[in-house]
Amino acid sequence: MNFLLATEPVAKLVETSTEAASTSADTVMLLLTVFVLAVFIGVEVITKIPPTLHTPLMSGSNAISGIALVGAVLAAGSGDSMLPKILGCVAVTLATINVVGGFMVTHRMLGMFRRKD
Amino acid sequence: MNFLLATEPVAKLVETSTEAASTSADTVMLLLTVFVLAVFIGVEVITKIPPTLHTPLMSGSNAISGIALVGAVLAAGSGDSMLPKILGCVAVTLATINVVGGFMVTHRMLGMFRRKD
Amino acid sequence: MDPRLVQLAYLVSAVLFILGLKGLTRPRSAVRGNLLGACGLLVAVVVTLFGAGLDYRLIVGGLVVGTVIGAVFAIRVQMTEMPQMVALFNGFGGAASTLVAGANLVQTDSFGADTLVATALSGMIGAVTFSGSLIAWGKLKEFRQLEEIRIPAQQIVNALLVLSCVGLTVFMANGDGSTMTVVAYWGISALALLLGVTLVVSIGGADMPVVIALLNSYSGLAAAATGFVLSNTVLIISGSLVGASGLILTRIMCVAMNRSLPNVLFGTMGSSGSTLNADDVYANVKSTSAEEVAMLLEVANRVVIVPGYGMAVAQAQHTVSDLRKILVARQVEVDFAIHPVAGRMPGHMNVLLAEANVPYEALREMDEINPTMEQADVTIVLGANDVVNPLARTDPQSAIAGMPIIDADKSRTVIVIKRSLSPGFAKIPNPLFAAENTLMLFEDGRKAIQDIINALNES
Amino acid sequence: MDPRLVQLAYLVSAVLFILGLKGLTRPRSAVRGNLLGACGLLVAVVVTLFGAGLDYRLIVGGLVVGTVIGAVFAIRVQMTEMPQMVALFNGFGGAASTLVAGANLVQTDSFGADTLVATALSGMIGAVTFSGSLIAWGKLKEFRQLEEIRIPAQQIVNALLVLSCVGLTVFMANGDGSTMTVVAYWGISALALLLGVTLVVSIGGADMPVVIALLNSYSGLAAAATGFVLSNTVLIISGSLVGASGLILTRIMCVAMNRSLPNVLFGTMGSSGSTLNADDVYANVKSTSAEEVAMLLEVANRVVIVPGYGMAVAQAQHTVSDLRKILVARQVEVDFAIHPVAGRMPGHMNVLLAEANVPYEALREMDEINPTMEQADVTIVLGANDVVNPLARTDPQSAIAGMPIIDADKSRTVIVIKRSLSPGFAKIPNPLFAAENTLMLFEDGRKAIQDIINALNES
Ligand SMILES: NC(=O)c1ccc[n+]([C@@H]2O[C@H](COP(=O)([O-])OP(=O)(O)OC[C@H]3O[C@@H](n4cnc5c(N)ncnc54)[C@H](OP(=O)(O)O)[C@@H]3O)[C@@H](O)[C@H]2O)c1
Ligand SMILES: NC(=O)c1ccc[n+]([C@@H]2O[C@H](COP(=O)([O-])OP(=O)(O)OC[C@H]3O[C@@H](n4cnc5c(N)ncnc54)[C@H](OP(=O)(O)O)[C@@H]3O)[C@@H](O)[C@H]2O)c1
Repeated sequence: MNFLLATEPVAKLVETSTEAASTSADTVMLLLTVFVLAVFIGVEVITKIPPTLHTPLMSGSNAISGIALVGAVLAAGSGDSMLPKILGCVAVTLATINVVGGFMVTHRMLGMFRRKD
Repeated sequence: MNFLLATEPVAKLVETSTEAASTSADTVMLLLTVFVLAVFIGVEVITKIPPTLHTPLMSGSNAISGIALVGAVLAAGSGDSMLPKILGCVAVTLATINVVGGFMVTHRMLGMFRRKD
Repeated sequence: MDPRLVQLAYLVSAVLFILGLKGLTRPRSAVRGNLLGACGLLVAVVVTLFGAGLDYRLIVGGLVVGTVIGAVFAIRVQMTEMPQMVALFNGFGGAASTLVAGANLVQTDSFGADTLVATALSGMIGAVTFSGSLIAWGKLKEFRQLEEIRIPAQQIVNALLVLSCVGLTVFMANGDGSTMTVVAYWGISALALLLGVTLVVSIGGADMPVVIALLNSYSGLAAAATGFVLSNTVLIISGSLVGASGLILTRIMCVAMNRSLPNVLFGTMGSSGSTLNADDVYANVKSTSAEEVAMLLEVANRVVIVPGYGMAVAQAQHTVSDLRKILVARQVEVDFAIHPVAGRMPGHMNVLLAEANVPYEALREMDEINPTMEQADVTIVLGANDVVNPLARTDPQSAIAGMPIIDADKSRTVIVIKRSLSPGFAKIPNPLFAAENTLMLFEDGRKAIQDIINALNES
Repeated sequence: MDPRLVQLAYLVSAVLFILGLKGLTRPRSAVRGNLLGACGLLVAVVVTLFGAGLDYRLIVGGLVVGTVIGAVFAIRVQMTEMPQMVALFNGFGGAASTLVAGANLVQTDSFGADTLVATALSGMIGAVTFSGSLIAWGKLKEFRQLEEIRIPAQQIVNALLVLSCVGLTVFMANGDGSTMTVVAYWGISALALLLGVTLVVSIGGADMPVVIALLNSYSGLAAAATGFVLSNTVLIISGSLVGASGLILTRIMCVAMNRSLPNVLFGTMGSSGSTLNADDVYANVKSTSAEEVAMLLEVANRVVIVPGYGMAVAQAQHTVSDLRKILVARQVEVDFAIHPVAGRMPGHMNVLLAEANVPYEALREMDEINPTMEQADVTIVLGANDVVNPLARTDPQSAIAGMPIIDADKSRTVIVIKRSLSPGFAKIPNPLFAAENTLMLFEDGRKAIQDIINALNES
């Protein structure tokens, strides 16, 4: 048994699993760690982007935020009840507009920058 | 139940817990994610460090690698059998030398840089 | 598919996003960076589609409709309309997060407190982003009705809305996934929709860029919150990258305007103690003609062009690019001086001028060009106003006091092209227009430049 | 303590490490950065101590002994001995990782394949780091015996060792935590210890800095692997930060020497096809005296000093700092030209000169000072050799061909201070010593500079 988990008795773990996948303490903290690290990366990388490229950055990062599409696909495709699936479908549509439109317009814009190289 | 875990049947989860805390797929992947993100941060931050500070960087990051001390403390302090505890104790000593010596000598070195400000 | 493989693919996708943003750090690698980001999204979506047994009917429908609409938007949009488009898309992203968290809540039977809080946050931030972005979009489209909306006791209304959302979140955190929890969720979302409206509707139109960058950041945070709901790392990572990007752009704009973020969001521009009166300031304005400007340009060695929001309004970027080519062909050195907040979006002028084929070596940043403004024979201010207003340097009472400006006034001759003496966004008079060495060319930006070109060609 | 609180504290500690490294990006914030890093470690250790019910007897013993030894080392060490010290500490860190993973393996009953692989990696990388670092330390201490060790069929031995380790790892991955698994683990560690020796022992002494940076990176990776064993994020994060740092330093050194990493690790320096003979090259060497140098300095306006490994050997940094002060007092402009791989460690010269109170504005990087070398009246090369060897530019057959150098030869007069005509690390002759405008001062570095100071004071 590894050290960290050693502090939680086995009973606790069984209990967790009977709660059927309620996110365990460990996972949330790991996700939080991932979040904090990603923010650091974002700050480091984005402060290096020159002002010339700020509009493409805005539209490009906007497109990335359409990543909610992943969640939308899961919502629209799983479960049995209709309501959440319809919500999911609307979400898929909206997120896809965001993603496709965002990356395409950024590409168009950047094409203008490149032509003069 | 959340989407990702929904793909694993509950039976699987109970099984995992009877294996008594063998690291689950999820955790390992999360740890891998943390690793990759941390490498990115390392590369971004360290490429910004000027050559003047490369020796302090070397000794400072050397001190940070003494973080194995955390594992050493756990090894030296837990369990019942003597052998691993003694291994842990040796590890605590070595890692502490690394940490204390590393940070102190880096401090001494950086003090030399600062004096002339 | 093995859930580990799915997670590995998500990690690959997150790495692609990071590499994509790194690509944006240089114009040369930017196109590839954007494509890497798009690949990252493709990987994430494809893996999700095939990672679990899903019912594809609704998904495919949504994907097809969304792709068509998105593509049409992207192909049709004018570069001058970028701020509007980003605002609109932003809103869609936020709405998607709210809907996903809501759908997930209905589909599950039980939830930990963590997940419920994340769900509430996702709904709230997503909804604020959605309604706030729509209002920002409307303001940029200059819908008259929006300007007239006044919220009574606005700060109190906002505070009440926020408090109610927090209260409902606490209620949800102790919930059991019952109908009440679901109702609380939609309650939070509805209140947040309202909050988005009340927050944005009273902010001045010209501050919309700051609002949009902030909302961009929010749409990222909403995606990250949804990631916590779904224990999904790629959502968390890309959400926080976008969150950081939006916040940094917001800060850059605030610094360039020498204002604090609260001042932008809640501040009252124009309540300056300055006693300057437009009539006094503009007593000695000299106006000029395209022909006279052409004569000045003919004898100039170095010309600096300062574009501003008016160039975007007049769609004068192509014409001014032609003017630059003609002058360069006559051995004149021509630079564009780009103020960080010229226009209505960070980097707005750069995009417009790049669209018009001006090489980016000719676009000079403020800090770089200011020390050389005294060597400029002629400076053409094209639809810019606040970003060349010397009051920022001289009048500590002014609304733009301390804002760094382009030192157009220091060049030998200044030509200001605008349609009237009406003020810029900051609503204050501009002494540059009446300066000793300034000549005004009252005309629409594109027409004025075209006239100058014609005059140059005739002579 | 609530395991979540422990994890939160680990996250705080990881953030402190990141902020600490960010602090090192500027000399002004570097001291604080190092302290932040130390705080990060303190937080992690304290939380671990109180996070679970531990038996403190052995721990406290280890902590006290380690602190005393570490502190004594840190206070006593000479700045010239930094490379040795880093090598030694590196080794300790690696050994700790191996021991921790081993102890953990004995303490558990069952393990997943992931964890077992991580354990094997931790043991292997840690052990290679340990023995490799000790050898590197010994080489830097110039233990004669080490130089004489020759491993027969070295590449084959290395390959066999690596393969055996991999084989044992596969065996472990399918293991069940039984005694055999534990035996396999210690087998891996023992083989890796051997591997560390065979890898490092045949690398040339002057390439040790590269080896040390690489081993530094390994010690980080070993800690990260241990983090996977313990599911501990702070180990993973700080381990990968160190891993990245070591790799980047390695790359910087390789680029500065214009060599590839494999060439450093397995390459055979000196097998160049160059036909240059030292006797021919040194036919016209002119030597000089401290008095003559003092006379040259008296009439100079700009002096550049190029320090090299010889300055470290001679411990001449304080003396040369005095010389700089005297010259500056006489209105002479004095710069130090720092080559990125001068000395035996990246930044080696900077630390020594900082120790001797030379302000860091006076330390100029190669790329910055090279374009101005023609304006130098006198350049003093103090114990440097390869980094000023013009063959790097002119002789494509040379062992250092293509290595960027400091253009000392371009200045009006060059004074080279070294004890003899013996070559530097690259073992090739240096035509600079016989150049038209070069004068040699054959003397120990510190004594030579002191003599020049005396001569200057007498005149
Ligand atoms: N870029 C950003 O990211 C950002 C963000 C937040 C706030 N802002 C604010 O926006 C302002 C930007 O400054 P700016 O100097 O670019 O613009 P501005 O101060 O808003 O002035 C624009 C000028 O363009 C003229 N104009 C409008 N249409 C025209 C046309 N068709 N032809 C010729 N001229 C025309 C207007 O005068 P007439 O009506 O007389 O023609 C007006 O004076 C700053 O105050 C800044 O703080 C920018
Ligand atoms: N810094 C790094 O990170 C690093 C890493 C890897 C490799 N290296 C290699 O190390 C070399 C560094 O070049 P370098 O020019 O600094 O040194 P070098 O080429 O090794 O030459 C040092 C010179 O100092 C002289 N010297 C030794 N002791 C002295 C004393 N007491 N007084 C005066 N002179 C003395 C020696 O000549 P005498 O014996 O005649 O006095 C020798 O020629 C390069 O080849 C580089 O590639 C450096």
